[in-house]
Amino acid sequence: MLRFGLVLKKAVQVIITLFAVITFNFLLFRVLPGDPIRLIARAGNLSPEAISRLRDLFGLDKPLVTQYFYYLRNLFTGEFGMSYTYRRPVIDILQERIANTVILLAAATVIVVLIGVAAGVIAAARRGSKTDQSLVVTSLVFWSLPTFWTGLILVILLGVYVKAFPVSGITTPGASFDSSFARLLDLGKHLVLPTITLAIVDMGQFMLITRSTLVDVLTEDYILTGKAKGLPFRRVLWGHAVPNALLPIITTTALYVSLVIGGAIQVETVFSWPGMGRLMYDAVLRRDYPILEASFLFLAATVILANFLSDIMYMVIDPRVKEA
Amino acid sequence: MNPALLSIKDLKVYFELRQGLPLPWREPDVVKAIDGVTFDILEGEVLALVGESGCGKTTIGKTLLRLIEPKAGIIQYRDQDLAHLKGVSLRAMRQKMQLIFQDPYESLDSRQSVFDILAEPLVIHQRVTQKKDLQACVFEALESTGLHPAAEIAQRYPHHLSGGQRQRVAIAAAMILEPEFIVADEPVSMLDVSVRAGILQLMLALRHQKNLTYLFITHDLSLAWVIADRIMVLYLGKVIEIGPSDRLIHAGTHPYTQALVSVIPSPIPDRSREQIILKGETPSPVHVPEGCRFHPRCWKFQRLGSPKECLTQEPDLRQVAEGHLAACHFLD
Amino acid sequence: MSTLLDIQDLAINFKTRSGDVHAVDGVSFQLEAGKVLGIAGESGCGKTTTALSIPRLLPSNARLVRGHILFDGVDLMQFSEGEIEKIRWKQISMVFQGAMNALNPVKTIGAQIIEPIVWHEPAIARGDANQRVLELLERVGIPAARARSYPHEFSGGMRQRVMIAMALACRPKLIISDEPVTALDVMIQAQILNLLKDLQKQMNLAMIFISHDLSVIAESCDEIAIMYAGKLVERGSIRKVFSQPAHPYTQALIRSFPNIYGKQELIHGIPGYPPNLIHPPTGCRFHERCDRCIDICAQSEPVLREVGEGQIAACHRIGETLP
Amino acid sequence: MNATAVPASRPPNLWVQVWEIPLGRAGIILLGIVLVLSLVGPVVFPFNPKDITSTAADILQPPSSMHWLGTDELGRDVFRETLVGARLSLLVGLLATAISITLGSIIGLLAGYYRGAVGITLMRVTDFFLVLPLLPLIIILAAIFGQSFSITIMVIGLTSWPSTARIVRSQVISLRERQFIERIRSLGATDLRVIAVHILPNVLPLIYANTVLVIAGSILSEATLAFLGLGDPVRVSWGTMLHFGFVAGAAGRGAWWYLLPPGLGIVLVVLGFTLAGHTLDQLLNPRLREF
Repeated sequence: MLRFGLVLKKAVQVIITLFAVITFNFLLFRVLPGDPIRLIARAGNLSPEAISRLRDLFGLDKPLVTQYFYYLRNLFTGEFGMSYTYRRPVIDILQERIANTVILLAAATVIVVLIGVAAGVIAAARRGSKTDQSLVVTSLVFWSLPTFWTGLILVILLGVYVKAFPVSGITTPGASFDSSFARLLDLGKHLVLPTITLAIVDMGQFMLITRSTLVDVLTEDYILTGKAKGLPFRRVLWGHAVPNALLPIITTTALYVSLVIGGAIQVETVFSWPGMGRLMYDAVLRRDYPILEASFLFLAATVILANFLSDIMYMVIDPRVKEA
Repeated sequence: MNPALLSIKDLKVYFELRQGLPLPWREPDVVKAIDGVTFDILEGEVLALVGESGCGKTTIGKTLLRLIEPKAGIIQYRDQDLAHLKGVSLRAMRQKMQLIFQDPYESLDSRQSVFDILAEPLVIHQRVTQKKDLQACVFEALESTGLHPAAEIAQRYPHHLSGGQRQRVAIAAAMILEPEFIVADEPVSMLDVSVRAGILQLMLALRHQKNLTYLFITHDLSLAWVIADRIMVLYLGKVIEIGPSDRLIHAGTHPYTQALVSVIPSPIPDRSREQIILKGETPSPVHVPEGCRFHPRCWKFQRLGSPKECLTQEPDLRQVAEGHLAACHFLD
Repeated sequence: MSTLLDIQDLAINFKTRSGDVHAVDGVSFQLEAGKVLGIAGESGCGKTTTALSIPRLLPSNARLVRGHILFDGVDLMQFSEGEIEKIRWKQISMVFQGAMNALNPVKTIGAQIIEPIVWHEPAIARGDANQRVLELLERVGIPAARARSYPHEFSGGMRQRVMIAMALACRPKLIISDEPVTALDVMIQAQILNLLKDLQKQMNLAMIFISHDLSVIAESCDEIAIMYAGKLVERGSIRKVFSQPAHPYTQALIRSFPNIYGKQELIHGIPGYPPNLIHPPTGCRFHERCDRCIDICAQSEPVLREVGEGQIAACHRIGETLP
Repeated sequence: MNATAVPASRPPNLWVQVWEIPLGRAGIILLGIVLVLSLVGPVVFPFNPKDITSTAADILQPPSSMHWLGTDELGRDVFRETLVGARLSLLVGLLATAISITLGSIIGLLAGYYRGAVGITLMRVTDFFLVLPLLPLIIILAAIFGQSFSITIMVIGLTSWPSTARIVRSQVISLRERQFIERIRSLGATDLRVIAVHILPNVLPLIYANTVLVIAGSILSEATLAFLGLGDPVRVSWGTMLHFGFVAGAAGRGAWWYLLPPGLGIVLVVLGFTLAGHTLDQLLNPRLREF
């Protein structure tokens, strides 16, 4: 069912795209703003020895093409340079932060996909009803919310006035836990508000896409065939319509990864969640370019791989895929 | 017999199918849509091109109008070779040849009024410069295709018209440049049966008034029989039989033609007629069978005990009677 | 012979933005078990609406104005949704136009054929159901191994065979075929028509066969009903209606098809265009396009009258001697 | 259908159709209110950014008869600040959209119409920018090029075009396969004529709908950028208000009056555009239309 040639073709495209991103990133940080040394090894925080070591590592006194090959070599050895603010290798800092972001995004994604798709199916199945209309309006309102502001309002409502959940960080500072369960519970409490924020803002899109795809699918002839077979509507809906609507939903999920990364930056900023997003925010404020550069590359690669995965899933689910 | 308006010699149209990685050592699959056809279209005649879907009939029509690029062959139009025309001379030739499409819901721009649809060819070729003349031309074209009152119809948009009216507008737009040669690609198959006759009558009347030549593409042999002077039958990108229409229907010699004619449904029910039902379906034009391309489905081939010629040798068109040719090793 | 289906005075409207479309208005006919009835007419004449109304599959903007549909003596219009679901496919199945879309593109054809079997016969063993799917495929000329293929892997003609196998899955009493050979090439069309005819005889099925193509109906049905603008205008045996058509519309429609066994002349048409069914014409709905129209035709609606043995037609001028 | 009974007319104006649908009407009304407030508001209630107090008693004060929506971290009137902030948010949204839509439409038209090297190259470039995560990209560009009003506009405009280009491209690809385009080409029309007279008018409604949605997105992007500290520090927009509010710890101190008004402003404007855009989208996709 899965055609090897097609997967290979997609994989080649992904590799080309990755190289394009790497090159784009390289040029952006080296050619455009003028003095590369100012950006790569901004003086002030670093010792002269450290600067000259970076200069050698990135070949900063060599021509641009040579620099590019140095850059590629460094990437493959995991060398992203030094952070100005933390004075540590960027790769180490990223490694500490990634897990925290993944936890947050995973929690939010599960909620977004499950509730968003379910709401979309309900709305499409009762198209034109009061339920449908209120779901559509709710989704459009959710879609219009700025993520960071939603976070701020939740902080005020549930954090400050109600004091239901902690509003900052990933663990209670200075707390000691008797068991790993207590530690998990503490993490869970900290997760609630950031997750709700992300879920609210991104759920609308899923619901709307699911709904419009399904409304489209429900006009197809094979839906009539299903009804003619004597199947009750819910069987036609879940057995025939939803499997066909899944395909666009998978594509949406890949686009959603790009969106949710943007959301993570905002949410982590608001809730001081020590992940990649908060790292980027801090790096922006301090103009810590090595961190920004590496984070951007990492996030772009994540989105590209997510797209690749969705393409593969599409091929698995849709028997019709022949040509990419 | 009239002289030929178009002479087509060994015309080939191939399409490449691309799948997977474009690796240099991998030969792309080639669809041989038109695989070497030779025929004439005589001045003033209606030549019907019939065959099943995928036989290449629409491709021939569009290639003659240079909407599809031929891979090889000559398209001689009077004394010019259309296959190699370019630029200005091609644009000039386009005025002499027009296309009428199958689907009148699709072939008109829904954002243009009928007036704009009809005026556009004149504007493109700068035939008319005065606004008043433009209006006169458009109204005349509408009247001549039976769309009255012209002034009112001209203001309408296609969605205000019925299928038959739209097809009349499409015909008027094709006629407004006073062409000589028309390719009509299934012009009535999307229309309700009761309005088909009107469109066909209009096309035939215009043929006499304006001395037109038609290539009439259809899947319907019985329709070809009533409208065309000659019928040409295609199978998998090859001409397998060509001849005067009544002869072809009632005295067709190629086993494929005979089978097609035998299954034409008739509005006068007669269950005693014998049908020749071919097994299976037309093979893909990517993998054309060796020898005679029809042999895997040929009833005569089976009846004659699989003769070797059919397996190894592609039959050429041979004369059966005056103006009647067929490509089979075992003609009656 | 017993009457399997008895449609009485059926009238159906569609709600649209521009007003109610009177799609079917006062249609009645009967179908005996084991017989094939053809319904013919141009697009918009109400033939598909009539057919879909039998298993109550009309879209939600359709409204039954009046009428009864008696199937095996019981009125389907009185059934609840749950009751009608038990009738669908088990008793009345359908063959839709063979285009891609009537089959679900992401399910194998085997899965689609077995679906109604296990749904309507929950007691059946899985192995028996599978066995039946393979027999059905064999019966319509598809190798059993292809049960695991998807619809897009079949040609148009093969998909139509799948559709037919599916329609037979629950051994229904009535099959409604809506334009089953439209958009197929003549040779494939002949193959499918023969297959349908053979199966109908072998299994003694009753069938409603809808087509815009009179020639196809002439070749495959016992009786024919001709519809125009939501009205039944003529009904009778194939032989009678085609040899002595009584209604001017029937006559004109027959002349609209070329007949290679007759005279080689250009087909005749009908002047004008089918009417708008939001505001249907007064009197006889065909009078504006009829070459035999007289004053009364625009004023009063003709009723169906017997014109010959088992042949009825609705025209004011029946009985007059033809000029 | 009897053709003479139908009046000859173009299909009704798209905006009239949007107005006839409740959701669309709500969107247009919302936008009208915000537009009037942003234009008239600051004239009636002028805001002076330099009106800073140093007394702690005036900082982050809750609403009172003096300050209807309280004061900000510098003791300025939040109500007046919100009114004037609307102007910048709207302006950035509109100008960035102008860049984005122009670029996206042109690239989409060319990429869809020309199938050869031009089309493929443009398509690859579009797809490339489409997979880059938008917010990180905007952040990086703003961080590199600096913080100013015009850079914000450029950055948002130059990063948000790919979605428009892709939508336009796929529409053009399906259009150019349509028979009426083939018919026009067979008449001998030039590419320019085919694109300008036949393709463009047919994709224009789609571009309208997309424009409305892109404005909503641009306003959100501007607010987010400003919130993250990458806005123009000398001008007041809703985003910068929220930034300074956040940095000053307004949330932790429960100063809802400082965070609510600019945020609600954003939500209302974006919702207005989203409702209108969603309605347009529904109108243009006939399969989603209610009968």
